[in-house]
Amino acid sequence: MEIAVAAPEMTLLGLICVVLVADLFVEQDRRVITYWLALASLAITLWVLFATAPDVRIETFSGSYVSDGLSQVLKIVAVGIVAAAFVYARGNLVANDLHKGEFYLLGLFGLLGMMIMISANSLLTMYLGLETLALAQYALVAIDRKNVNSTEAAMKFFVLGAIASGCLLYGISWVYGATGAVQFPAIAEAVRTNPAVNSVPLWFGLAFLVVGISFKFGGVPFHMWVPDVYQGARTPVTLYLGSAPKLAALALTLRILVDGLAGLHELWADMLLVVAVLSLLLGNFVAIAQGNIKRMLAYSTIGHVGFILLAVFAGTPAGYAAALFYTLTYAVTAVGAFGMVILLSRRGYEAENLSDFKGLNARSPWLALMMMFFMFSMAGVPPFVGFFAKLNAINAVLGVGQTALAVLMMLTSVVGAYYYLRVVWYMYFEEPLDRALLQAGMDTRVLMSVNGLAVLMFGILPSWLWSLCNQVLGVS
Amino acid sequence: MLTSNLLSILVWLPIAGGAVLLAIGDADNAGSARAGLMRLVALAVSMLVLLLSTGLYLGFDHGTAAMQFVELVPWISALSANYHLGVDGISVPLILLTTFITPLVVIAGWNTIKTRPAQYFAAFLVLEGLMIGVFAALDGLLFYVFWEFMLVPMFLIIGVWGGKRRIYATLKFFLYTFLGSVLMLVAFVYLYLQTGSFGLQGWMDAPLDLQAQQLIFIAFLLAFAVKVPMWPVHTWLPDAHVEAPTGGSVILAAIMLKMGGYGFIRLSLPIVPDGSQYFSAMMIGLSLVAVVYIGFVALMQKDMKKLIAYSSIAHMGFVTLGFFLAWHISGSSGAVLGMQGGMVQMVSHGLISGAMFLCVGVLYDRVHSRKIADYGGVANTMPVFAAFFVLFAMANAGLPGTSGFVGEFMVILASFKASFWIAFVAATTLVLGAAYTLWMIKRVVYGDVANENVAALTDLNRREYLVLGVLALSVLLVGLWPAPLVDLMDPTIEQLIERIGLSKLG
Amino acid sequence: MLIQSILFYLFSAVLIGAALGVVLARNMVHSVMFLVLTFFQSAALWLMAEAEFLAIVLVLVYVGAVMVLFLFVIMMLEVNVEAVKRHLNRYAPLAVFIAVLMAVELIQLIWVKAAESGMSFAFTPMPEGYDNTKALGAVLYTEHVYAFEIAAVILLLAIVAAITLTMRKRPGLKVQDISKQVAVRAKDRIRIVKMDSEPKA
Amino acid sequence: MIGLQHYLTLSAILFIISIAGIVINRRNLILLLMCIELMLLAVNFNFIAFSRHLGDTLGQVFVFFVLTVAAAEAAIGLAILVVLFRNRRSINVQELNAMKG
Amino acid sequence: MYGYYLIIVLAPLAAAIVAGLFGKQIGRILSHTVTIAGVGISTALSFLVLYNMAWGGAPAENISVYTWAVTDGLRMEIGFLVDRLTALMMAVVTFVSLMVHVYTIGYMHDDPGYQRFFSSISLFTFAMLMLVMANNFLQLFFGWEAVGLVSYLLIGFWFKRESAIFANLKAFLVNRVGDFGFILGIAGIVLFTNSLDYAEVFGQAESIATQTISVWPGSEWNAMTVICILLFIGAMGKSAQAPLHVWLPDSMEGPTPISALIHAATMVTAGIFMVARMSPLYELSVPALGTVIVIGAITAFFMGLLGIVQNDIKRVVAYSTLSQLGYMTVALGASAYSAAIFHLMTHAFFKALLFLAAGSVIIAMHHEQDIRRMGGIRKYMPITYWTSLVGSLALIGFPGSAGFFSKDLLIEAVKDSHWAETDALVYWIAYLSVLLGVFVTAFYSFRMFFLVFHGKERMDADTKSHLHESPWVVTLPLVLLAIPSAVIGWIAVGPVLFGNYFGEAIVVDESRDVLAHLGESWHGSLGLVTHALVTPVFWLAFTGVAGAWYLYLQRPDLPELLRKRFGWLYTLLDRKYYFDDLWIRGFAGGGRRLGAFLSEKGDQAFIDGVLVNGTANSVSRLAGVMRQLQTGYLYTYAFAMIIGLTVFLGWLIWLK
Repeated sequence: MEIAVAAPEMTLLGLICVVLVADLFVEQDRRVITYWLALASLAITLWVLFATAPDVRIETFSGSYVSDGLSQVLKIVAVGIVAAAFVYARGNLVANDLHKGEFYLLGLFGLLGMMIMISANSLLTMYLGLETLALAQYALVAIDRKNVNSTEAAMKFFVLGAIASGCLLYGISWVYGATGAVQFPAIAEAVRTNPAVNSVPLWFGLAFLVVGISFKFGGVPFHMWVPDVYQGARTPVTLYLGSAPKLAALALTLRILVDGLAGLHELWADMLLVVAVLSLLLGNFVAIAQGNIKRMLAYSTIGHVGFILLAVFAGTPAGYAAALFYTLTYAVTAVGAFGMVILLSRRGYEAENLSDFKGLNARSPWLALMMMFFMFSMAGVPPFVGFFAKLNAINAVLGVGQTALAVLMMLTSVVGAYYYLRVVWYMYFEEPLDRALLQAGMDTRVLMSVNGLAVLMFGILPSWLWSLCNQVLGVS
Repeated sequence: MLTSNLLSILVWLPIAGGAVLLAIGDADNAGSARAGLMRLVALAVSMLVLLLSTGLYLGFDHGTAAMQFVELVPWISALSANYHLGVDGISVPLILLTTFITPLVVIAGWNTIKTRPAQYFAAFLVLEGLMIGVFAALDGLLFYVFWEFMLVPMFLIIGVWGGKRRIYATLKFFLYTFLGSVLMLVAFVYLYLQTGSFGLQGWMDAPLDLQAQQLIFIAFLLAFAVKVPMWPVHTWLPDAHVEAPTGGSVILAAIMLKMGGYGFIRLSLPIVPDGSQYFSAMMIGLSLVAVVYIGFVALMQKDMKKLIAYSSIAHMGFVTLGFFLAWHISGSSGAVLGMQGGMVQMVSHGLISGAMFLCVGVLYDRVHSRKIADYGGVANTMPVFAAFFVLFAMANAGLPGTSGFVGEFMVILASFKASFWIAFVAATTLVLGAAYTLWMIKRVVYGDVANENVAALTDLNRREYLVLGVLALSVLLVGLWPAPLVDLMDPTIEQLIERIGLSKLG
Repeated sequence: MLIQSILFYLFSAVLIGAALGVVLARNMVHSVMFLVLTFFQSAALWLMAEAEFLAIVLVLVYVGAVMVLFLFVIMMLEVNVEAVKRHLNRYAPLAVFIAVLMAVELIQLIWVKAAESGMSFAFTPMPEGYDNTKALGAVLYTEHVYAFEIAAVILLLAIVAAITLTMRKRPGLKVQDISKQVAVRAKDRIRIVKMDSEPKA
Repeated sequence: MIGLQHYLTLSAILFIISIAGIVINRRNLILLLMCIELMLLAVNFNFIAFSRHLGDTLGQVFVFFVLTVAAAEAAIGLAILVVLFRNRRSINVQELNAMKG
Repeated sequence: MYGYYLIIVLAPLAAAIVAGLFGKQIGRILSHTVTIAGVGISTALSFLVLYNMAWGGAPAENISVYTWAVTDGLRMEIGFLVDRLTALMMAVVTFVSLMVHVYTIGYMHDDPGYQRFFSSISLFTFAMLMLVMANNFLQLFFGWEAVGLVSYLLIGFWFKRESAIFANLKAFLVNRVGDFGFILGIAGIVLFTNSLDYAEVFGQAESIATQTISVWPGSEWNAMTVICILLFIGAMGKSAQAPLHVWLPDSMEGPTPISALIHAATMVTAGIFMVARMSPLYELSVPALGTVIVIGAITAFFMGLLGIVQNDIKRVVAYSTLSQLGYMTVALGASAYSAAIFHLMTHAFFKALLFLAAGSVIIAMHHEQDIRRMGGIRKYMPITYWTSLVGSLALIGFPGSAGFFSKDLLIEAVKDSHWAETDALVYWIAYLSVLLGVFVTAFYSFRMFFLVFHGKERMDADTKSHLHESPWVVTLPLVLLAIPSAVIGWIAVGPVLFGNYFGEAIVVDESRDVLAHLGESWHGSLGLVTHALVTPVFWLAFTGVAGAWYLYLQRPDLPELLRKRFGWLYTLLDRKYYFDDLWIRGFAGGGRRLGAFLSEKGDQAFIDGVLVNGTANSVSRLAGVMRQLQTGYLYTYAFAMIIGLTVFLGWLIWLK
């Protein structure tokens, strides 16, 4: 058994314990130490990830753990995004007396959960990773204990999340019952070799699994938690929830549906189609009616999930690569956009409304420019990276002859453009409501610039990333 | 070195200049020394681009239809998309038009932009680079990137520096055009899947069945018709024009509308010739509706910019009419004439509409009103301006000797070859165009001094004089001697006509 | 065999009744008690399925710990435990309909579709000397060590999370901080201000 | 003969009762948590039944972990409940609608 | 001669540019010096060209100046075709223009727009020369529109006057209606010949005549007829033929010199010139000629009638111009192109003279133009009086005057032109119209003459005290124009009409060559004058003059009585047959109403309101409805998930 393959997870777990213990001895006014420790942990994990990067697909722990190109890419990006989230979050947390070590701890636990999911090779590890992530998320949402909305959001998130994992488990039990296996290769093998397995009991299991997957992504009609949780959670938490876990959700999708149940493509494609189309429509339409930026971004996320799921729906390696590309770039963009929401907040004032963006250009032209990049990227305007994400998704969908679907995708993205434009409009066309200087540290400003320019640069030169996505998913 | 990368320089130099302006100039105050420097930088960059673009004209081989100044660098290998630039006879005039108009716009905005001048000039420089990019792109994806990104600076220009209803106007502009072009993207991807690359040349050579061609044509049509704009998807234009700052209106009318025409001639016609043929009667019909319907609508506008905007729609009707006549001319000649007419009309309309908007801008800067009723007797206090305005109005009405005549003349000649009635309806522009333009002139320029605002007007300053003078000279030059322009485009258009004559179905 | 069947049906009936009781009971403490009953019935049924270890764990962990926790919380929160008149929402009829629909679907799956697909339904007879606990123990720390470790992480996480959320210092609590008291110095407590003896004219 | 189908049916009924309990309840958050426990119980029934049916221990291992996770989940759920109660002095489901639309 | 032609054309242009752009800097005197010099050079060289052509026997020249554009096998060029027709026109244009230039020094003396005016009339001269010297349709159209432009600018010269800027817009738009036909005609020519060059087109004329155009499905029209009628629509606009005549009387809002130059002598005759130039085409279409003659006859008679009720001195002359243009058109329709051109020439002289004389009176009257407030000016302004008399006599065709020769022969030609048996009636009507027109012309001309120069002095005392003859710059052109008005007929009638002066320039089908027919009985100018006394023309003119004398000098009370007696007729004439109402209220008003309808109902209400904003509103309304789904209640959320799950399961179990 090659335990060393799981070195990133093990390193991270060890470091979590270090941070956990260290945090106990850090006084409140020195809490920044925990922050730096957390970032250091992430850096070390990242280094380990690079150092142990395998050339080939390796399974270990009796086949419950897998390391391949996909897992490497997703983990590296996830670590980076969590780090970015921490950097963006700190100032706001300090300002709101929420700067507790637990935030970073729970964030790291969540990251561990994501990494477990990303490398899961069996339904069991997948479930456990998912729960790790979910439990950390529930706690994070409720971390501002005195905030009515936060706790309400946490409660809703918890109940719905538990239902979803209940459904997932119920599905797993049926898959297990039908195939006798829980490891993805074994499931795929069973489906392939025994035609009798590919029948209604397995299908039922699949349906429950799709429900679980859709919930994790936030696809309609399993999306109901998304707006309330995004809105209710403190913005740093929303930032965390809205970015990296999507990578894990993608891993969940690809591992289960592609690694395990590729033989049932026709079935799950149809189910994903329904979820994706509903997501596209509902997400983009309802986002228009929102005045709270976090809620708006929540609905916009739902819209983007429609795109991702449709890329998966295509069922081709190019489609999976497109979904990967989309998810990666979306996560990077989302972290920047939420980061900007954080930057606008001050002590005792949470910038939550769209109108808080009014006149940002007059207050800080550079940050406004970065936010504009994020917004246009999400709207799918070239040359920002979001455009290429959409392009690849459409490419995948058209590649399987679904012209009408591609047209629908584009039309809903026009609807979506409206609310992104509204942010730009507020930033550039309106006078500021208050002219207070933005309280952003140099670290956040630099990171924001890097983040924004990355959104632009990966748009102008998407070739490297796109090739990478193709490569890890085996597109020739 | 310079010639082999000339197109890239033309595309990226203004964009880089814009980026520099954005980076170093956040001076909010138009009167500061820093803002003055910004203006100089903007002017220098745009003039340099103009200068370099003359190299494009001088180095261009007029005798061939082949692509020249070609640059080909792999861009996204996984999608077979390349950074592929090149120009032929139909892109060169439009690029020159772009490089010509931009410095004028910079000069025109010299003192009139009070808020955030650096961003204003940066937006125009970026826009210039993108527009040149559209005209030079030979790769579908690259084309689309330029095409779509162009919306962003214009969105900001209208939204930030526009009039009262600017937000409505700019959102309408953006969403309208965005809606139009997203379907084009679907068509692009479809073509990519058919041919395995994004190269325009490959798309032109690819065999496509009629249904595919029809669908692609419709997708293209939405994108280009909105941009042109054709009736009935034109209503964004009057609003955008009215609310845009003068420079924005000028660029919008002079160059951005040309994107639509360029799209038809660069993409629709050669890639889906049979689809184009299938819809050509409809296109001609819509073009004629634009000429007549919009002519009447323009007549009744109370706002000068709106009137000119409507007149733009009517004039662009001639462009599309000229392009789509080709399939309805049975004789040996005429198709080239119509298409030439359309192209000349594009260039000419670029000059004239730009000049008209600048004229309105001159008035607006002084009185802060675009309403026709707020003026009257401007000629009393601004005789020089009045002379220019009347000249451009005449050009707008298609007076021979001005550029406005050339294209209309050619298109009418060609349309008579197609059908008497097409020519008949098209020729009504002689009356309608004169009616709405000169009626406006009568109410604005002529008459006794209408109010104290008009009485207080001062005539053109040297900057305005320069801008309008240069435009007047070019309008007259093209009108009196269009041969250089026509010769430039002729081989390309002939080749295009030959190409669209060959069905892709067989 | 017959006895097994009778017992199965008996336990099942009580189980379902108790589960319904959980949902429908108007008093929350009753609900908890019904849930405890449910778990007991389940444990019995699991025993019948020869999952002895899990049956015991269920009783120990759930009845012994989790349900106590529930009761604890109910008591701690001082929620009005009196019966509430109507606690069903207006979707209830529709929800019941959907539930019945789903039941029909599942029953049809189990009794019709699964049979059609050629699935056999017999329990595999266990080999002689089969020890459920031993069998589990054999794989838990070998084959499933990774999962086991993750489970450990989850428990740690649960501890951290629960403490994060619920541990609080009551604002009114009066405690002494000895180290602070010791570290105190005179100038922290009194300030000597120089003043003129009388205001200058 | 009591077999797989009986256990599966029982599990299905439990599953449905728990779901129905969640949907129709409008008063009490604690009840929701209990229904979730019920739902996991249903899942466990399935696993045990299949494990017995297939004659391997995998299903039971699964149940083992599910029980572990469920306990952790219950702890966190109750913690959130407590925090929520402190803020609102209520655990009424129907009052939990500060955010909507 | 190429260099000469270029100088002839460019000298006025250069002068116009100098005076126009730098008028402020160089001042008034230099401005008029430059422009007069420019036009003077043109005039001198034009006469040289005319001399070379007419007497020197120089051949016609067809020169290309530069290629405007070539595409699709169609050469579009700028070039000169100078033959005897052109030479004659050049001489007339430059001469009248020169006279007007000189005259303007006096007339516009006090006007602040002095330089602008000189620049404009020089520019006009350039444009008119381009028009007449064109060797192709493109340049013809260029000149055609350019003169229209200058006309527009000059009618609106006093742009503060509402009436002036109304008139210039009207003039331009009505002209544009004509141009609409004209450009279609040109397009038709290109359709059949793929050429714009006169020589090439005329060379292929026969082949055009054999082809047809499908105007609407099922009706094939002869191509030549369609083209000629379309071209003639252009001529109707420019030469103010009914019903496109409405702009000309209003154009009198412009300063008098340009009324003389543009709206009497030159520009308005462009249409006549054009048809004459196109004689090789018109000769191939009898229906087109029929159309021409009918329109001409209507214009000649009915527009003349309107002159009777006008009280504005310039408008009377303007209506007379309309009527005379009708005469020329009738001649064209009768294939008597030479007669038309000859009348064009004499008319240019005497009508310019009459306008300038009227202008002279207007100056003296301090810009009073109402003839009812004049009278007895003869003794104050002798030179003006005598030159006016010459002009008026020429206009009515007094035997021996220039107008006599041109008009008398024109009428003769029409009388003889009933060659097309089928349409004979048309030609008889035309003949009758021009014949009665003679009476009308004489009547209104002398009505005005008597009212202005004779009879009681009806002006107010102040004006009267300032009445005096105009300065020499005004009277000199009068005299110089009076001379040809009096004598040019004697000299020119023989060679121009019967001496095959035009040669190749004008083509007439032998079967209809009425002038050749008339030429058979031609016995020299003197013979014609002596013969005049026995023609109805003379007696009709005599009756007209006598009637005017009786009504306005002997019994000034009678006109008022007649007006009351024939009120309906007076109203009809006073309202100009309601043509103005048709154009302004009917077409212009209708266009505006249609525009308003399309703008408000079509664009704003339907496309923008229903389609665009309607879509946007439905999207946002839909968004509002859809957000209701997010109720905020946990059980709803759970329920949504369960429903989704149930649907999946149901689909799998029942539909798969």
